[in-house]
Amino acid sequence: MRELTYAEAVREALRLEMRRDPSVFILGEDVGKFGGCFGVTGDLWQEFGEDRVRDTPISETAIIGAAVGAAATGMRPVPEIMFCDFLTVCMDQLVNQAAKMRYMFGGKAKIPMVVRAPVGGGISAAAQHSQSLEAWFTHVPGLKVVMPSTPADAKGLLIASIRDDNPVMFFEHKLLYPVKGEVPEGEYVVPLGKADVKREGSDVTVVATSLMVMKALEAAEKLAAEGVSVEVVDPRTLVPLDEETILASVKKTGRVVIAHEAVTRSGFGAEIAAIIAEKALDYLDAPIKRVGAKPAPVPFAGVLEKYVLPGTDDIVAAVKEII
Amino acid sequence: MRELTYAEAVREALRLEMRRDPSVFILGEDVGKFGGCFGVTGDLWQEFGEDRVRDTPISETAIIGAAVGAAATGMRPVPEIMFCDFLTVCMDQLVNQAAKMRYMFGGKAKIPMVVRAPVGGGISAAAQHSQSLEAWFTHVPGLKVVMPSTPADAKGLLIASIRDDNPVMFFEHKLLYPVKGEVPEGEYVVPLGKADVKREGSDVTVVATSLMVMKALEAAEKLAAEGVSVEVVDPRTLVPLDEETILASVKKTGRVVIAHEAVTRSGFGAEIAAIIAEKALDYLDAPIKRVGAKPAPVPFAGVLEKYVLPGTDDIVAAVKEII
Amino acid sequence: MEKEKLIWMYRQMVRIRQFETKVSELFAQGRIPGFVHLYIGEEATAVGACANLRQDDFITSTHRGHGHCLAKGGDMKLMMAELFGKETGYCKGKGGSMHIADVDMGILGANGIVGGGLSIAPGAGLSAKLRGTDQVTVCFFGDGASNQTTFHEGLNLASIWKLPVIFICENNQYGISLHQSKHQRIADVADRAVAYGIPGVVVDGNDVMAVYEAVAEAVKRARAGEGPTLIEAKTYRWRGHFEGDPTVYRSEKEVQEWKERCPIARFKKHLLEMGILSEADIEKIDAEVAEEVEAAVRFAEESPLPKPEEALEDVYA
Amino acid sequence: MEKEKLIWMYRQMVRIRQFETKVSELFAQGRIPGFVHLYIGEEATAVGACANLRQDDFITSTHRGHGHCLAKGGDMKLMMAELFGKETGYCKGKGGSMHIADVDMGILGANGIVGGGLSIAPGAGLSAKLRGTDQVTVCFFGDGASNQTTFHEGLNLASIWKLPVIFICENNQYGISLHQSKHQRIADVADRAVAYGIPGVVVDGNDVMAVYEAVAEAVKRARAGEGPTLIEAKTYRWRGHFEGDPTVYRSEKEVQEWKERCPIARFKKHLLEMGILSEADIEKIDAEVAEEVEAAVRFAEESPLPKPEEALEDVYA
Ligand SMILES: Cc1ncc(C[n+]2csc(CCOP(=O)(O)OP(=O)(O)O)c2C)c(N)n1
Ligand SMILES: Cc1ncc(C[n+]2csc(CCOP(=O)(O)OP(=O)(O)O)c2C)c(N)n1
Ligand SMILES: [Mg+2]
Ligand SMILES: [Mg+2]
Repeated sequence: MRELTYAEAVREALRLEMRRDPSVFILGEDVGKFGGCFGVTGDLWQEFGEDRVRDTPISETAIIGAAVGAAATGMRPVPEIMFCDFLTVCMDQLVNQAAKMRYMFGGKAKIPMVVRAPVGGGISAAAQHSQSLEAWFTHVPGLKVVMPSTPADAKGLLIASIRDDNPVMFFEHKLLYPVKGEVPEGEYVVPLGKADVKREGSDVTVVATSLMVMKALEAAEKLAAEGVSVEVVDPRTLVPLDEETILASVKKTGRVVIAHEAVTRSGFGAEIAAIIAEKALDYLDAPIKRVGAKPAPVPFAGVLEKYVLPGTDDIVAAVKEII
Repeated sequence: MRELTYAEAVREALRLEMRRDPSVFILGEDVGKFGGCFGVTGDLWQEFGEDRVRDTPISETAIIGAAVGAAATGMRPVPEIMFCDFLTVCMDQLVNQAAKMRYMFGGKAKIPMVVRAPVGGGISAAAQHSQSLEAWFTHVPGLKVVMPSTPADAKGLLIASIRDDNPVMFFEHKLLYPVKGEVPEGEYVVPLGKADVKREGSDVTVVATSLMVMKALEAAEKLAAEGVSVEVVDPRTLVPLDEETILASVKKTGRVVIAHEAVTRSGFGAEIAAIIAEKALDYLDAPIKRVGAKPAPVPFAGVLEKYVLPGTDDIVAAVKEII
Repeated sequence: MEKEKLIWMYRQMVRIRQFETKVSELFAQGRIPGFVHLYIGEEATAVGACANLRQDDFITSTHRGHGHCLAKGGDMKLMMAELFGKETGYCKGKGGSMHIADVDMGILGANGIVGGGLSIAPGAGLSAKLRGTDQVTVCFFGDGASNQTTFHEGLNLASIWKLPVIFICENNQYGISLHQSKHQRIADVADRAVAYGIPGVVVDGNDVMAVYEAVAEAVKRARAGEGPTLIEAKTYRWRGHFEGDPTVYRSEKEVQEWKERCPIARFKKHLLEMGILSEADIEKIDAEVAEEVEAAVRFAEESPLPKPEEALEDVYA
Repeated sequence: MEKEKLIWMYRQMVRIRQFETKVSELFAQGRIPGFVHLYIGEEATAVGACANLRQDDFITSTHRGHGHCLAKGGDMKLMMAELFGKETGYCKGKGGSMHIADVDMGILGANGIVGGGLSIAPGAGLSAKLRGTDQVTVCFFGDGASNQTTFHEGLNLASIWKLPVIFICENNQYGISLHQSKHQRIADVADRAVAYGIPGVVVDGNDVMAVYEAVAEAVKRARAGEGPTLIEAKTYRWRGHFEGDPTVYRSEKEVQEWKERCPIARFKKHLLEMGILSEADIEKIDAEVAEEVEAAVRFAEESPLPKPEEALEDVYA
């Protein structure tokens, strides 16, 4: 199969859906001729023009507000927020408007929109450009939350998200953008709410999201060399969450490490741990371990950033603690 | 001891600290002559004048921004946000500015400010005026998060928060405002980071926050009548969290229910469950249960609201499931 | 203007007044829960504005939204049932006063967040533009809301993209307890239009014809693709900010002065003078509306409560 | 103005230019990580503004903050070390270019959030007012930032409370790739002062004396308790938005035209003509500054990296 980078896969999904459905359009800062801060929208502006690949002022509140208003009146906007850190500037539009309108109106509206935003550190961009804030949105009924870890998932999940009639938060990882992988051509839909077992194993389950899936696979490789068989489960969508696949894996292995790049405290790993501790406690042969960012903002200097953010070795170490 | 309502206790703490320290001041919407939307600031405007009890425009971004700027330059602002739901409008000021300034500047600033905001439902105020969003802030290194459940704690913790050199999110529950309790006179400080065992028991631990502490105590009373001995632990501050007291209780009882009013999914209960599942797994005799709001925005009609929000009976039921 | 339209306008104002007077009573009796913000005294603004709109045009409303909803064609029965928290209400009891909406009628919802509509309205305008229709969107908001983040970003966006949005500031001089003079240093919110290079117009918000004409002009511009207008309607709320507000922040005298400028009395006089309505016609309208309100209350009272489990429906499509 | 001050101003501009030219080289060599936004071409604005300030006055800065920091008295060595991510840097390597701060010098930080400073600056102003000092706060921000939420709420707050804040919009005509004409429908950001009832002034941001004078006036007003001023300095950034930006959105011709209006060359000419500096003096200053920059690089290079575990310090006080 032909290979695409993760960024190209996202762009392909956007292109296909925009060709297919005239109500789909993009808006955001520098998404037009500039092609997006991380180059994701690329040449879409050339194909679809400035009406449908719409450069906005630096006004996140207005971007998401406009998306909500457009979605409520028949369009399918796909706003891009340049860094997920800037979602702080439009939380009201996301949480009190987009997420709740349908419900508050007694089911008499739909808000089909997909907010794309990159998460993550690793490029010395410091505390205001390196966060992973997905957990906040999983706490908000009415929003769906998607976090692809591979180019193929990025394409398939984005198409599914755009076709979904709800507001979807779609988090891409900056460090994944250049990563290549096989991606099916044409229409390729990965349904929301289906986890993917990225590697099968029998001794311990690692539930990982986004970039940490890659790191978990690396860790699994290392551990395999030491005779430890690791199963890597990628939930892919946090809301809706495929509890079944996660629980089945944990019941099989009896041990679990949960890994995400977000700050460990109150990250989505806590939710997964809590679900396991309620629904599969009897199957556990060891404490539930979490691997995430240490309790600090993301620092600038590489040596500090590396210390704060979780990596392959942290996953290896966590697995070793419980086997 | 004399009794005060929770609202009066908050006001007393504000009054004492404002008398003691001229750098303490209040700002917010209708906090002046009007006395605050829930009457909490009351007559402080009469005593301290409009400079120190400062009415603001309906500009949450500016309110918190002004607090950050004032705190960084020698003041101790205590902004009030009328409903915690409106924190969505000033997340950037809280999360990217207040929480991170000290760290980003290499420790060369301090931001002593306390953001007071009421949480919770129960008054048919519907989806945009009834949330409990504390979990978001516990995910943000640099912020402290406080949630008093009694008038005495409200006073003691608020004084401690105002004296703290960090940004503190101080969440009060609307339904607690009229609740009375004994409150020590004069200087009374409850240190941040100390949980309180509100009732001792031996069969099961209920870790509860804010209004749910009252409900947990009611549940404990009911269960006592059925011969079940419930220990109620109130963390009081979520960040810093007194893990020790929680773990000690769980190790003693072997069973735990975690109760908060926020949506269960990704609420702070998940974090507490995850900590227990990592650090006290071997002591658990039953699955960890969580009691929280069901996965929906808070609806308007009483009958619906009651269904979505957790109550005493939900705690009783959860306890019964694991004993 | 045609006679029918004038009479329609008068009737709408009376409907809002009577509906809300009843809501106020019901609230005092404890039969309506939650927060209720009444529009009494401001009727001319909603009616004068919405008299320019087609059913497929949009409005965004505020926490003080009953008037907008009725004027845009909302159903009084469904509104009242919603205020009662009944299954038959506009939102099946999930929304209440602050979230009444009727998307089919172009009513994109009341909003509990001050300034909420100011970010959404440009989106509805953008949608019309992208879909190639000539629908317009009217965005109602208060003087207090004109200091919110959304005002600035919303007007800027609408102005650069020439969106068909009419921004109507209902300047009733207070944001809860804070007088305008303490929340902004300008006398006319309309002056802020300069910041976006769009027209700004001040109008007497208690004069339904004046509002009608200012909005007519703005709607014409919007439909012609000439972009947004900011209209400021000077008016006053007779009741407290919410029902139960002791209104310590204003004088009885001030309230009385504004009551003397009642938009309904004024328009009635005009219609009587013009011979468009007779005293008898007026009485008939009043009586018909009174009956409509009673019917709405009966409908609400007789409707069933939602079933608790329904609380978990409608979260996702 | 005294001769010393003029020379100081010239030297500051040269310091900024040379510092950043070096940073640009170091970035290209991969010796400085992260995002770097250079101020080259805009030096007159920071210097003209800060020439009015005392050490105990405050500034809030932006992502493009090196110029502000140097002009307000920041230490070049500590800045360079911070850019290198070293232990000895202003922020111990925790902040980098976007977060350099020196609270003791009144530098309340660069800011990675566009418009971030616009909400903080009024707070510093309020603090001065409450503490009864006559300190002023200068808030730098871009044309793009003038469309942010914080611009509106910040200016409104400062205006109603008459806070001693000088808002300086550095209009370099682009927010990343978007030209001003596409992000707002007005030509002069200063026109937005009308919305807050405060003075709005346009000034040539490449003319350090013009900036100085406009800010002097605003500072006088602010210290006298007369409230904020909005000053717009028209200028241009020579480099891409960040180092590495291919700048597809503007023409080489446009860049050249602006380079011809170099603020340093212009001021140099002025000083030479006035006989305040000779060619020899100029060369001496250039050489001294070059040495200062080299020393800063050496300092940065020779400084140790922070220890990994220190990453968990400084989160709380
Ligand atoms: C973001 C936000 N802040 C504060 C409130 C609380 N609040 C509700 S209505 C109101 C006053 C609004 O004033 P204005 O915009 O003038 O409208 P009016 O009530 O006068 O019609 C306030 C402060 C809110 N609902 N949302
Ligand atoms: C809230 C927010 N949105 C977007 C960005 C990304 N960003 C960084 S700088 C910039 C452009 C800022 O333009 P302007 O304010 O004109 O300043 P300039 O870069 O031209 O100096 C953008 C969009 C950001 N850092 N913060
Ligand atoms: Mg008002
Ligand atoms: Mg710019």
